[in-house]
Amino acid sequence: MFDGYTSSELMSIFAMQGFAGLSLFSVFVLMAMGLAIIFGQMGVINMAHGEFMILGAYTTYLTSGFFQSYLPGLFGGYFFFAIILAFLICAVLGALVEWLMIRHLYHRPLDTLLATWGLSLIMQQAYRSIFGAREVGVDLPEWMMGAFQVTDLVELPINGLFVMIIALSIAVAVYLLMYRSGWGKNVRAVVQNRSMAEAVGINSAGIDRATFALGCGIAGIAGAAFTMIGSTGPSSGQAYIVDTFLVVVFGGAQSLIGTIISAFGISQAQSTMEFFLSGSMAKVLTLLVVVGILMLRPEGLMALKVRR
Amino acid sequence: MKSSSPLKWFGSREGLYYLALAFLLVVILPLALDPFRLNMVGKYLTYAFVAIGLVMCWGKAGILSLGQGVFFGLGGYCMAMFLKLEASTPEATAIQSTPGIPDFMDWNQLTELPWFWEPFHSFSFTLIAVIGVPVLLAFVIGFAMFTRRVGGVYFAIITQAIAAILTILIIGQQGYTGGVNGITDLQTLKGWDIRTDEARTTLYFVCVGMLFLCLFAARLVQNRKLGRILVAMNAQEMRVRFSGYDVAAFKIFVFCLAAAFAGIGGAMFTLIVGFMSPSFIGIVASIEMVIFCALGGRLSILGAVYGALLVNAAKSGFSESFPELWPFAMGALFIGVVLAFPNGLAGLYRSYVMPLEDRLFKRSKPEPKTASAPAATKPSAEKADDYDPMITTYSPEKS
Amino acid sequence: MSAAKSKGTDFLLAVEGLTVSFDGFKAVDDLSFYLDPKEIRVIIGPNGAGKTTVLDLICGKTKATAGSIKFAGKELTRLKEHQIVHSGVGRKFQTPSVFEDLTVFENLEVSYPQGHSVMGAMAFKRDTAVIEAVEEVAETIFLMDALNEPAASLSHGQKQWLEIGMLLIQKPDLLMLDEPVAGMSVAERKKTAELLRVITKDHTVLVIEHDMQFVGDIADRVTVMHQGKVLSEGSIEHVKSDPKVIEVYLGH
Amino acid sequence: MGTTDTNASVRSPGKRLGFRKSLMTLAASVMLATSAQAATPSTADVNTTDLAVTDDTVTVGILHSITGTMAISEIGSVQAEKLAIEQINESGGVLGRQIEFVQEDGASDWPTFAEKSRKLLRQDNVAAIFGAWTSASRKAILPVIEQYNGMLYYPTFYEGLEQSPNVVYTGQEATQQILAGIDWAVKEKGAKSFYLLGSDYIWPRTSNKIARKHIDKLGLKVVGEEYYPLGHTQFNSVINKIKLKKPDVIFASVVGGSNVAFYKQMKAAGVDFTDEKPLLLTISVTEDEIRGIGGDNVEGIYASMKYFQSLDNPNNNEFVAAFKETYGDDMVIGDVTQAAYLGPWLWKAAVEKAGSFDIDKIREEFAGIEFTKAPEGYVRIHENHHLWSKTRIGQAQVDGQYKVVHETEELMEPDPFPEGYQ
Repeated sequence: MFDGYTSSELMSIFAMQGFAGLSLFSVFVLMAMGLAIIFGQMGVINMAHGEFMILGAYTTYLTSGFFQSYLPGLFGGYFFFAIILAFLICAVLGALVEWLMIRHLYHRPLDTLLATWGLSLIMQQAYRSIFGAREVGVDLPEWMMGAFQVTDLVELPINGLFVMIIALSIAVAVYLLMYRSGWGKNVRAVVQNRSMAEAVGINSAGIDRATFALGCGIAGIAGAAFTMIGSTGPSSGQAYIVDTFLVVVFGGAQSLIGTIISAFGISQAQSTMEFFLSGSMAKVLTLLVVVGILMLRPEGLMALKVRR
Repeated sequence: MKSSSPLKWFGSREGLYYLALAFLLVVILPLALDPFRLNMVGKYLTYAFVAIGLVMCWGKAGILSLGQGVFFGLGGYCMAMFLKLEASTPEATAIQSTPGIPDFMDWNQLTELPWFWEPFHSFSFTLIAVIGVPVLLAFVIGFAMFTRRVGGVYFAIITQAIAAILTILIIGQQGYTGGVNGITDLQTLKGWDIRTDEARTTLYFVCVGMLFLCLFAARLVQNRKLGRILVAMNAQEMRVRFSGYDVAAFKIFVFCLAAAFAGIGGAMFTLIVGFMSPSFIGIVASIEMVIFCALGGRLSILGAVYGALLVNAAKSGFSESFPELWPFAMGALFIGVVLAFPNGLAGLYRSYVMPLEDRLFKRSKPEPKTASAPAATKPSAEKADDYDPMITTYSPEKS
Repeated sequence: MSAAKSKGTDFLLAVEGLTVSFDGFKAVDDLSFYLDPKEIRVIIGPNGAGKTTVLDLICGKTKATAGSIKFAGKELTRLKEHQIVHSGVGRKFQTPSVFEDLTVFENLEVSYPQGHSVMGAMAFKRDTAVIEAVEEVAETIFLMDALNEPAASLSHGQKQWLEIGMLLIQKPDLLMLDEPVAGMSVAERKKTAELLRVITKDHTVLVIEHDMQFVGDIADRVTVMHQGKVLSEGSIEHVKSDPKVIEVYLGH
Repeated sequence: MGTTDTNASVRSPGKRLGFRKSLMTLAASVMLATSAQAATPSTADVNTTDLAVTDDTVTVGILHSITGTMAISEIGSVQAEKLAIEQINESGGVLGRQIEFVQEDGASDWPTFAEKSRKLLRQDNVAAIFGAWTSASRKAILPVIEQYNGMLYYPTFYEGLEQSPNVVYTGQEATQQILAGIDWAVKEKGAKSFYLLGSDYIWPRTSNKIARKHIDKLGLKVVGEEYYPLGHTQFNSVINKIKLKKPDVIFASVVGGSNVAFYKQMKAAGVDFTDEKPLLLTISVTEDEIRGIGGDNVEGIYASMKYFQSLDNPNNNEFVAAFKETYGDDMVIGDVTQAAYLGPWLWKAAVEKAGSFDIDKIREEFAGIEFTKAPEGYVRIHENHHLWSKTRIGQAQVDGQYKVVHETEELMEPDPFPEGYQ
């Protein structure tokens, strides 16, 4: 399968594929972070996660439109504004959903799965009615276009790098929030022993809402980032949901580090295989491997052994 | 649960419910609907097979599979492969560069039938495969997951991933599978044209027949100790394990049972609709199948049938009158059924309609029965509506 | 413990060098003790001493990191839970775990040692043998009149008894009871003690209990656990007077 | 007659004849419009197969996806078909009968298409069905429409390998699009090496197969062939391969949402299509798709199709004006939309030539039926039920329109079962 490539070409192949893998990796991280928080910390399966993401994308789309028509001068910087907006809108909606729906279902994880699936159907159709069924094109400021020429073969697309930066900063932020902040301590307290946490005066209901909102907010940021590399349409979100769930489960639901590691592993594996196999087969193989490993090691990569 | 006298059973409340369904499917609908609509009902019923399986697997044993479409599809494809081979006689496919093989293979430069198609020349093999292939896969998955105590959400997600894999695979390997278009243009079953109205009506009744076979199979399991263990497992897995049961074995069994039902449903689907395509295997299709079961009432096998009928009828109805509303309705259905009435129609029926029946028919509480073994296990009127888990009354030896 | 003993042949249960650790923390640490047939042994010890974990290890709920558990000469550490049950070990959990939506009769019936394979459960019929067995046990656990009640409607104490009954009907050689009288009324405690005495006529019993009064009533011998190890072992008087024990446990 | 009637006759006599004919039909219809049923033949004569034909109306069916993932693509076709029907009615209808239509929703679900087509034929007895978009939906309808002997007018450019007596294919089959496109790239742009890229289903695979065969014939080389699952959104790998192989032409048949990701990522990877290194030639991106992708992402790519909205001829200007008047100025019209518009007109022409609505009588007459008012110019039905049509090459502009840079002199002969291409 290496035939037809010179060694130097192979070098740059792996360099470029490595990078391709990295951008896939950042996509996974962006999606998985929010999911990992919600699923890992609260045991809630949010099938509408993809739709929250697309909400963020549409927010970005509207913001760019707004800047183009009213503040063309600032267009270059609209994106940062859009990210914040996307986060806020999704977080608020998330909190609302938690209050109306999720909180009634904490003891029935499988049912949250169905309910959020229903939610995703509704959100999709809402997008279709509001923005039309066709994907919307989001214009990017010029400076995000183009790529750094490294060698004649190896080029690093700027927006790819940008997405990567967003992904990593979010990962770091989440890590700090979860493991270095008082709030994070409360969250983990609630995860480990709800009643005890309540006993020591932690408002577990509030924690739940905040956690869910945070997860959705991050999905929103993911959506904003995706407008640069992906498509923004009513059903674009669903394309990612299965992969992302696998990433989270594969990483070992409880551990954010695990999520990142598995995101990295899966994305690199897939992009490398994509180069030598057809896109479809690469995808099938990746999924098969992941499922296979999960069958052998259900607890995922980084699960902690707890005294049951 | 072979009741001492079947007639007596038909007299029981549960028996009446089965008769009512049979009456609806065998008499009312065929009289009320033209062949075209009846055929559509037939199509809905094929989903009921999956729903029944989900009642056993999810409702009773608490194993939620989001990949039932996989088994439905496998069953369907097995049947479709047989029909396709029958349709692609050398005469019929004379214009192809390789006559005698399915048209889509010819388009994809295949010059001979792939090995795994060969056995599907035989009808008896096909019939076995329709159940065997799904069950085999279910066993492999079940064995791998359940012996390692994977369950709940994890199981759901993995089954979902498997659905995704199979879909991509089938679409990608279109030379062997017909790709996105699926296996189409199926005409005859052993020389019998399945496209005529007569054939379609016949197939409808065959489908109803099969459905009742599955219903009774499910009912048998549910009313035996086996069924009790399944429910008990769902509530108190630990206790069941330490009562000396190999929990994994029971889970594998019920998962395979559901797969078998789904496979039969898929095969009937192929016969009734006239083709099979990957869009019934995918994640969306699989999750919709869950809602059929959830709406009917995740604990009621009869409810599952009504659930499948209603959701699909509603879907067609909506998409004919106001299409864009359907997704909203469907979404609301998912949320409502989970939040508002988790026991679905069966639950509502039980809590609102049955009391009325009680007043109408003056059904008193179960009249004590003699403790001769069969009588003791015979369902009392109390549990008869088949929804309730399994309260069997016992009455002391003294007569 | 002499080598002769440690073969475990003359014991019903021989636990030796049993160790389990969760992420480095040794919940049970090189624990050894032996049960004679028909003995009632009570394990006591402060919270977190690893009492419940010992039961978990014996019944297979938790897998041991090291050590051996010989039951009637059979090594249990390699067996699956249901195999352990079939070899004659019954375990009752701390919080009563009965099948709430089954009747008392069905609860006992489900535990009846027959039709435990999938096909067996399919073929299982409620014949007179079953009914008699159930009635017999129901008699012993004072639930004869409640046979048709759904378990959900039982009192806390009755649920505890029912669960014990579910073990009895399996005719195990060893019963392991985790705090059988926890949350029981005084009257219920008395009845339970009485129940245990009946049981021990033809069973070996391993009990975890806090209530020293109750322990005094039933125990042949007492094992005191502390930080995953055996702190002291012997008659109730012996352990009561053991300074180590007083130090860590009875002292406060 | 269809076969004897070759390209030769297209320009001179054939065309004039066609012209006169269409003038006559127009005149006729005007008369009909004015002096109502006078000239109308009796229903008994024109409808011996109890179709839904009355003395002053005839019912047809429209069957596309209004919901689901395909709605986005099919909506244009629905609009075009309704527009055509409306215009025909204004000009007096068909055989003096006003067209009424029953619209059904295929809901992007193939069995539904089969169901609904059965309903249209069995319950509504429609005289014609205008509909289907994806190959899958057409394949689902096919057995039904053949069983009940209906007639489907199918608008989408597709993979060929089909020729049903009950379907009229108003879009191009693969060879018409591809051969012209590749020949152009070779002649005008001196292309020597090609990279074939598509979504993973039958149309791209078949198309690329045909392309590959043709490229081999020309003694040029294919340096890569690649397929991605429908809805795939990560194209960095293939972009890398393309950079590595440095093909002269990327021959793309990516569809749906994948398109958006693909072109965005190409652009982001520093590929500027306007400088044509490599040149991108697509057969799947119509003006409709560009709306989703964004003009600046596709600026400079070439498309090989039979119709572009920017075509400058009186027919098209009229058509575009009418379309925008009916559906709003922001409407864009793609290849398929135009092909859908042809359906009702071709049916009308056939019916009037046959003097009957009966499917079998119409089928007799198809070969040689012309439509001179076609927005794309002149089209004629080949006896294989496909259309003779010209193929154009357009270059995408930043405003989302195509600038027509080339068109075949002669009508391309439709060839659904191309010799040596299977």
